[in-house]
Amino acid sequence: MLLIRCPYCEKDLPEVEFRHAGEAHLVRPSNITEISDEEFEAYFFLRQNPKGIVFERWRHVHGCGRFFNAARDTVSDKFLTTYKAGEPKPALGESA
Amino acid sequence: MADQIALRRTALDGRSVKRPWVSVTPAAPASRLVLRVPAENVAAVSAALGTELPTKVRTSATSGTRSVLCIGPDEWLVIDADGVDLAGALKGVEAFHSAVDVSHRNVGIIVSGEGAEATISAGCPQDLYLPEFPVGTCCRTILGKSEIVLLRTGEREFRVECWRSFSDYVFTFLEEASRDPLI
Amino acid sequence: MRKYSAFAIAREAFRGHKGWEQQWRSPEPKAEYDVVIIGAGGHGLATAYYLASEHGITNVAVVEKGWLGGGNTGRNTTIIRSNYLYDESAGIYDHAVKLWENLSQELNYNVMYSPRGVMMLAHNIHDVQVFKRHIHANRLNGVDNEWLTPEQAKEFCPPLNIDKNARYPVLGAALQRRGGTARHDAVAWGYARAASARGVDIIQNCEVTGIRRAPAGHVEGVETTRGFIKAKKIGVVAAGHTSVIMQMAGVRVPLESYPLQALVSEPVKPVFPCVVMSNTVHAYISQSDKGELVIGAGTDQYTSYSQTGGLHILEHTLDAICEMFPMFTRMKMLRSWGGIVDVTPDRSPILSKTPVPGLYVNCGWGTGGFKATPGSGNVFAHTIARDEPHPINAGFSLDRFRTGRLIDEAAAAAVAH
Amino acid sequence: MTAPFRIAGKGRLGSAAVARFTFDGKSYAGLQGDTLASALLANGVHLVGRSFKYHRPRGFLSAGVEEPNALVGIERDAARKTPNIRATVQELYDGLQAVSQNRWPSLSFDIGAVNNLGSPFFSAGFYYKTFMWPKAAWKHLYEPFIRSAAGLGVAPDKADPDHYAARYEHCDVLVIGGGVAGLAAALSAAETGARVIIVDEQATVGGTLKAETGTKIDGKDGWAWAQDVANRLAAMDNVRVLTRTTAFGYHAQNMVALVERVTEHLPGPLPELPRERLWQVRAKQVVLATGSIERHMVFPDNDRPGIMLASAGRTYLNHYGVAVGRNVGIYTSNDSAYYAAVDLKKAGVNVAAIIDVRDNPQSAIIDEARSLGITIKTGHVVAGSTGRLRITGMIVKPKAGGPTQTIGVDALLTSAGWTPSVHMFSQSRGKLAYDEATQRFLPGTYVQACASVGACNGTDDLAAVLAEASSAGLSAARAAGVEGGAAAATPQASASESWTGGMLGVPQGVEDKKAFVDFQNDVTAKDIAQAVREGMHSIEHVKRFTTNGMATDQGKTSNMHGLAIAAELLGKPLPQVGLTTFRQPYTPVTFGAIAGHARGKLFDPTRRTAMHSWAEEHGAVFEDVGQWKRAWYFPKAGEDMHAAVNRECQTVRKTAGIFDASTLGKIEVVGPDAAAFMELLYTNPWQKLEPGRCRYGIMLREDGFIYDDGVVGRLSQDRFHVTTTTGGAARVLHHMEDYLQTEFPHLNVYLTSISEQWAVIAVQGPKSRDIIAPLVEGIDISDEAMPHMSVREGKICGVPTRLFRMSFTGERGFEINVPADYGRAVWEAVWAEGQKHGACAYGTETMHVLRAEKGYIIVGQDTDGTVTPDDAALSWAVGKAKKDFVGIRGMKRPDLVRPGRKQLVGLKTKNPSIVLEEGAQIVADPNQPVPMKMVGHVTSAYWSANCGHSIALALVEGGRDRIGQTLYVPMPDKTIEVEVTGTIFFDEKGERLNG
Repeated sequence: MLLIRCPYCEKDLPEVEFRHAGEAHLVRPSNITEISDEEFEAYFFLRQNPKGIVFERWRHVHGCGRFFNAARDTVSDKFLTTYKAGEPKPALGESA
Repeated sequence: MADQIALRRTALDGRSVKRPWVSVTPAAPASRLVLRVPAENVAAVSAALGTELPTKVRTSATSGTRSVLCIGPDEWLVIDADGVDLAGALKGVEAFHSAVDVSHRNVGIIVSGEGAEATISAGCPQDLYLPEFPVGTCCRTILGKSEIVLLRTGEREFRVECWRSFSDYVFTFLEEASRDPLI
Repeated sequence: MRKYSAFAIAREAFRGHKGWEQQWRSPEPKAEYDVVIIGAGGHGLATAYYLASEHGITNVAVVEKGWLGGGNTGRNTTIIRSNYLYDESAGIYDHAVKLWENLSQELNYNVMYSPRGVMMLAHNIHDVQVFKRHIHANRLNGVDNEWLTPEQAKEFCPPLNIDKNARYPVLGAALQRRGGTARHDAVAWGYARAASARGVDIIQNCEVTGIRRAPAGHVEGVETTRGFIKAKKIGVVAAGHTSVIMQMAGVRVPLESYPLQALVSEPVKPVFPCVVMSNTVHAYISQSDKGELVIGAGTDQYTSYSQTGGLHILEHTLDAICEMFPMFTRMKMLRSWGGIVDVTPDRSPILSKTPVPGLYVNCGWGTGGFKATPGSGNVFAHTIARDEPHPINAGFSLDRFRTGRLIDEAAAAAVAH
Repeated sequence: MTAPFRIAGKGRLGSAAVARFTFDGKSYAGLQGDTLASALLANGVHLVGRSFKYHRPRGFLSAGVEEPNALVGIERDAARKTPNIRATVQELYDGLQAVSQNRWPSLSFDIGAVNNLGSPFFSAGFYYKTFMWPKAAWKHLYEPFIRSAAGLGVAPDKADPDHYAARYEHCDVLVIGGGVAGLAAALSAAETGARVIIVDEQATVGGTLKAETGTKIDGKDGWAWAQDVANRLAAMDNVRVLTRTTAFGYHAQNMVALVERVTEHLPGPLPELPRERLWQVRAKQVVLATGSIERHMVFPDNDRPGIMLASAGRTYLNHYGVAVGRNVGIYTSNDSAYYAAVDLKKAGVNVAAIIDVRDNPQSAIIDEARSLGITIKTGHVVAGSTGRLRITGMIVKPKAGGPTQTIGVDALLTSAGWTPSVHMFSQSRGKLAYDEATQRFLPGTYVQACASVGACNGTDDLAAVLAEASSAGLSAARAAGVEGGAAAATPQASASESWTGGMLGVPQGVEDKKAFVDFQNDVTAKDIAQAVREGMHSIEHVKRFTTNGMATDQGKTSNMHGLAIAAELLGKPLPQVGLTTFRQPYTPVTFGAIAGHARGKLFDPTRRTAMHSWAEEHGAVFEDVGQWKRAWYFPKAGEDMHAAVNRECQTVRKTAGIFDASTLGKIEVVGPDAAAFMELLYTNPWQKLEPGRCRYGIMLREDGFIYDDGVVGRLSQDRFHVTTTTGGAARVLHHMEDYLQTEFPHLNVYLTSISEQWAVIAVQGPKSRDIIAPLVEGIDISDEAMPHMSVREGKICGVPTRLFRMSFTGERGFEINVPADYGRAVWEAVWAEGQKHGACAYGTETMHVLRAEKGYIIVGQDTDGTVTPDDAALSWAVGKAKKDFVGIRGMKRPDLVRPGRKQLVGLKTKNPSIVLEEGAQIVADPNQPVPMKMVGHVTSAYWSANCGHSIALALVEGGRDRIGQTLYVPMPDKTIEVEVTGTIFFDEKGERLNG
C-alpha cells in the first residue's frame, strides 16, 4: 500500500484513501464539439503510459475529497512530488 | 393531518459492546450539517453559525454540544448533539456556500477505553498514536471496507461517524476487532 | 529437432539424460531479418513459429530484453476459455482454443492443455442476465457454454460454498467445459523450440532501444543493446512495455500498464477439479498439477512497471477465496508475484497494422492474454506476412478508438440499477 | 520416563513439564518448550516424511523455518486440520496430534516409493516430452495420474472455525530479527525514546544463540543476555516485542507485513484469541537483522533420515538437550560444523569422523576437535550414504579420488557454509552485490529507508555485529526524527564463536547420482545439469524447468546450490547467471490471516434501508443489488414468486402499491451555478426548469455512451436534488466531482451526497394521492397545484419531507423522501393508510415489470456501456440547442451515428404465454447454420399480468425500422417467433399518470 502525500491535507496518508484518476494535465478542449475524430481519440484514449516519471491525477476520495496531481516513478512507484490541481507541472531535476 | 409525529428509529438501536479494555456504543442522535464554503466566505458563515470554522484540514473545534470538523480545504462536518436546526441558522447568509442537512445520513459510534486506539487500528490504516493524532484531530478515512469520519474526542476516546447503511458493518467490525485481548 | 517421446525418455534414462539437445539455439543476431518480433513471450514466440510454419517466413528474429517467457507468460494463472460475448472476441479466443486442443502434438511439446472446465459464478440477478446473454450468444456462435444451477455447480466443484445465506450466494454458473488451463512455461518453451528448429533466431538479453525508420516512414530495423538489426517488418509483442516500444517509433497507443498479482498456495492433494472465476467477489482459482492452488488477484489502481503490488490487493483476493471456499482458510500462501498488464480502453486487445508501414502491434491483452496465445500468434503472423489482418483479428484494429467501434466486453457486463 | 535421546543436564528446557503427543497415532512424550522435531528426535524418530516426486524417506534437515523435509499435518479436531506444518517450527503442546504426509499406506511402507525405481525416467521436465499420445489420454489418463501424485498434505475439508485478527501499526524503527544483531539494534533505538517494534519468528528471541554455548555478551551467557534484553525492551512503553511473528512481506514505502501466530502453540483454541494476527507496519526506518541460513552438502544420497545440518544438530543438543544420534558423522566445507562435533563429543556422543573437503584447514576449533580425539579427514568427500529409513553409514573417499571407505554412523551433520538471509532486503527492491571473497550475495544498493546488520549483512564477528547493530539502531532512530535519549552503550562481546564462511559445498562429480539440491521437490545436481544442457541458461529457466527452490521452503537451502552448479556448468561467474527473485512471503502465510476480519458478515458491508426490518417482518424475499439488500417481492402464504409478482403488479395498477426506493443515489447540487453545472453534466437542458419541477436526466461519459439516469428536482434557483441509479451512486458523484474540480472549477457549485439522509417511499397507483393525503402537511397535492414531475418541501407525519410527484410505473405516483430515521415510521403510516385502499407493498421485481410495461429503461439492464441516447430512444432528452455537455462530441463519432446500430424496441412473442429469457439472442433467419448472425438480444422480459401477455425489451440492429417485422429467438429446445414492437405495452398515451 503506497503512502501518498495529499497536498491539501499536507500529510502522508495510506493509498486506500485515494483513487487513481489517470494521466494528469489532459485538458478537455473548450471547443470539444469542433475537434476532429483524431483529436477526440487523442484526448480521450491515447496515453503516455511512461516507464519512468508519470504525471498523474489522484483523488483523496476517502479523505478531503480533492483531486490533485502527482509525479511518480512508475518503475519504483516512488512519488517525487504531489501538487494541487490547477498548478503547473513542476520542473523535476533529472527527467520528465 | 397526521395524528402524531413519526417515531425516530436509529440504525443501531440497542447495540452496545462493553469489555474491560474498550466499549463500543452508538452515539446519541445529533444534528449534522455538511458545509462547503470557499475561503473568502468562511468568516461570514462562521458568524451566522455562531461557531468559528477551523481552517486547517484535519482539525476540529468543539464547544458545548457542538463539534465542527474541517474535513477538506472547503468542507466541514458540523455535529451538534443538541438537535438544533443548523441549516436554518444559515438561511440568511448571502455569501456563496452550501449547507446540506445530513443529520440522518450519518451514524455516530463512540469507541472508548484503553483499547480504543487499537480497536480502530484493526481496520484504519492511519497512525492513531496520540502524538501523531492528538485530541481534536479529525479526518475522513477507511475502516475495513467502509468509509468513516474519525474524530478523537479524548486520549482514549474516538467518535466514528459513518453512513447509516454502513453502520451495521462498522459497528460489527469494531465489535469483532475489540474481541482481541491484545487490545 | 530431435523428437520427444516416451521412447526418447527411455533412451535417455539409460545414459543419464546426457543426450538431450538444447531446446532452442542461442545465436548471435544476424545483420538483417525479414521480420523482427520484439518480445519473446508466448504471443511473440507463437507469432514467429506461425510465420515460419504457415507463411514460410523463416528469416525471423525474436528479440527479448530478458529471458524468454519471463514476462506475463510465466506469471499468469493460465486460464483458458473462449466464452466471450462479442463475435470478434468469441472468434479469436475460440480460434485459440481449437489450436490449444492440438498444440502439444503440433509442437511435439506437452503444454499440458487441460480442459477441466471453467466455471464462472453468478451472485446476483444482474450476473445471471449477463451470463445468460453470453451463453445464448456463445451457443449461436458454436462456442460451448452452459448454465448450471447452484447444486450442479457444487457437484462440478465440491469445495464451493453454495449456502444461500452467504453474503453473495451463488445463483448459478456458466460452465465452459472446453475451458481449462495449460502449463505456461511449456507454452513458451514449446513455441521457442519449434520456432528455433524452423530457423527462427531467439535472441535473449537483447533490449530494443530504438526503432529506425526511413525518411518515407517505413521501418528499417531495431536498435538494440546488441547492436542494430535491420528488419523489413517489425512486430511489437511487448505486453506491458508496448507503450515504451511504440513511443520509439513515434506512435502513441491507447494503453495503460497496471500491476497484476497472483499467488499460489502450498501444494496439497487434489481437491479442486476445475477453474472457478467470480467477477463479482473477485476470486479466480484452480489447482495446478503440482497441487498448488493457483489464485489470481486484481490489478492495483495505478499504472506501474514495478512488477509488484500492494498487500491490500491480496487481502481482497484471499477474503473472497475464504468466502467462496471456507475450507481453504487454513491453507497457506506460498508465493505471490506481480506482472505488468497492458490495458486498452475497451479491455480488448489490439492486433493491427499501425500508421507506420512495416510496423505491427499485438498488445492490450490485459489480464487475459495467456488463453489467446496460439490464436493471437497465428492471426498476427498472418497480419505481418500478408500486410493485412486475418478476418479473425480485423475488428481488433488500432483505428477503432477513432471510429468508436469498440469491442467492450466489460461494458457489456455493466452494473447499475 | 526420559526419552532415549534426551541427555540429562543438556539443553535449556530444564525440568519442563511433560507434553504428550502422537505422531501417526503412536504416543510419545516430550517437554514443554520442545518443537515437534526435537520431541520426536528425543524419542529417536527420524523418519517423518516422504519426498514429493520420488517418495524417498525423509527426516529432519534443520531446526528452523528453512526445513524442506519434515512437513506434517497437525489435527486439533475435525475442522482444525492444517497440512504442511514444519515439525521443526511447531511448538509442542500437550495433546498435539501430528500425522505424516504423502505416503500410503504408511510412512515406512509407501507404495509411491516405486517412483524412486522409475526415477531415471522422471528426469527434470520429463513431462514436457511425453504423455502426448494419444491426444485424449492427457486429459483422461496421464493428467489424472500425475495429479493424484501431486501435493503433499491434505487440504482441510471443513470451514475454519478459528478467527484471525488484524492491526495497522506505525513506528519509527522496525527491527526484523531478534538475534544478537536485532536485539542490539532495537536496544539502541529504543533508548532514544523512538517507537520501536522488534519481531522474531521463533517462540523466544536469541537467533543462532540457541545453538551456541560459548558466546558471552556483557559478561553473560549469550542466550541469557538475549532474554534479558528482550525483557528490558518489553518493559519499555515505546517498544513492542513480537515473538512467533514473521515479517513476510516488504512493500513500497516501508510497509512491512508481519504475521503473528497466537494460538498454534497452545493446547486448546481459546474462543477469544485469534489464531493468527496480521500486522501491517508502516515504519519510518527498518533494520534488517535476519541472520543467515546454513546450507547442506550436496553429495549422492544426501537425503536419508539422519542427515542434517550441523547447526540443527547443535541446536537440538544445546537448546533441547537432544542428541540426534549416538554415533554421528560430520561432513563440512567450513569451520562451523566443528562446533557441533565438539559439543556432541563433550556431551558424550561419539563422533565417528569429521570429513572436511578442504585440504588443510586451520583454526582453533579444529584444533580443539582434534584434541578431543575426533578423527578428521581433510581433503575428503562423502560420496554417498547407506541405509534406507535411516542413515547407517557414510561413504568416504579422498577428494582427488581413491578408495572409498564406509564409516558407520546413525546421523550425519553437514555444513556447506551460510547464506545471508537477504530475502527481506530483496523484497524491499534493494540490489544485491556478490562478495567474491566470501562467496555470498550481500545487500548492495538500498532503495528504501532500511539498513542491514549482522549475519544478513555479511558481518560475522560478534563484536563487529554488536557495534554495527547498535550504531544502526541509533542511526535509524535519528533518521526517523527522534532526537531524545543518549546513545546506549554498545554491548560487549566477552567471548564468541567465529568461523570462516565460503565454500559452496558441491564437490565435483555429483551429477551422476541422486545428490539432492532441493529436497522437497527432489531436485538433484543432475537435474540442474540437464536443464543447462537443454538450453536453460537463465537461472529463472533452470528454476522453472527443474522446480528447484519452488517448494514450501522457497529454496532457503537450495537456491545457492542450484545457482552454483548452473554457473559452473555455464562457465560463468555466479552473479552473471543471476539470482531468482525473492518473492513474498518469506515463509508461507495462512490465507485466513491475510483475509483477517473480512470473513462472513464482515466479508463485505451489507447495506440495508431504514425500512428493511419492516420488509423482513412482512415476509419479503431480498435480492442483492451491489452491497444493498433490496426487497424483491412480498409473497403471501402459498404464493410463489410468479403469483406474488402478478398480484403486486395488478394491485398497483388497480389501487396502489408502496415501494422502498431508498437505495437510489441522491446528490444535492447547490450554488448559483448549479443549473450551469447540470447543463454540462447531463444531456438535458436545465436552465429553464422552474423551481418545484422535476426532469428525467441522462448522464453520458465523454465517449457518448449512457452512464446513468435519474429524476432531478429543482428545489430552488440554486439547489437541485439529483437522483442516480442504486449502483451508480458513488461513481456518479465521483464523476461529477471530477468535472467540477478539474474541468469546470470556475463554477460556484458544491455537491453533497444525501443518498442516506433520505429514506424514500414510493406510493404508486390510482389511489396514491388518497393514501398520502391524510399524512401530508403544508403541501397542496392536487393535480393543479402539484402536477406530474414536481417536487415540494413540507411535512409528512410531522417530519420534514421532500415530496416528489413522479412515476416509474406509469401510474399517478409520489416519492416521499423523509429523514432516514423516520423512514420506518412514515412507511408504517403510509402502509396503514394504504391498507384502507387495498394497496400492497411491492418489491423490485414488480417495479421492473411495471416500468417495462411502460417502456422505461433500467440503465445497466436495457443499456450496457455501449448504448447511446439515440440507441435507447432517448434522443428527446438531449438538448438540441446545447453548445456543450459531457459526451456531446463522443456521441458524434462515426460508429455511434452509423445506420444499423442496435436500438431499443419492444418484442411480443407470437405465442403470448411464452416469456423470453433475458439475455436470449435474436436472429432474422432461424434456419441459418451456426455460427448464426445475431441481430440483437433480449434485455428485459416478463409476464405482464396487466397486459395479459408476455412483454420484452430488446436491443436490435436497426430495430426501429423493423417494427412490425417477425424475428426469431433460437433457444436450445425451440425457436420462438417474436414481433418487433414499440417499447410501450401499457397505456400508450400516458393517461394514467393523472388517472
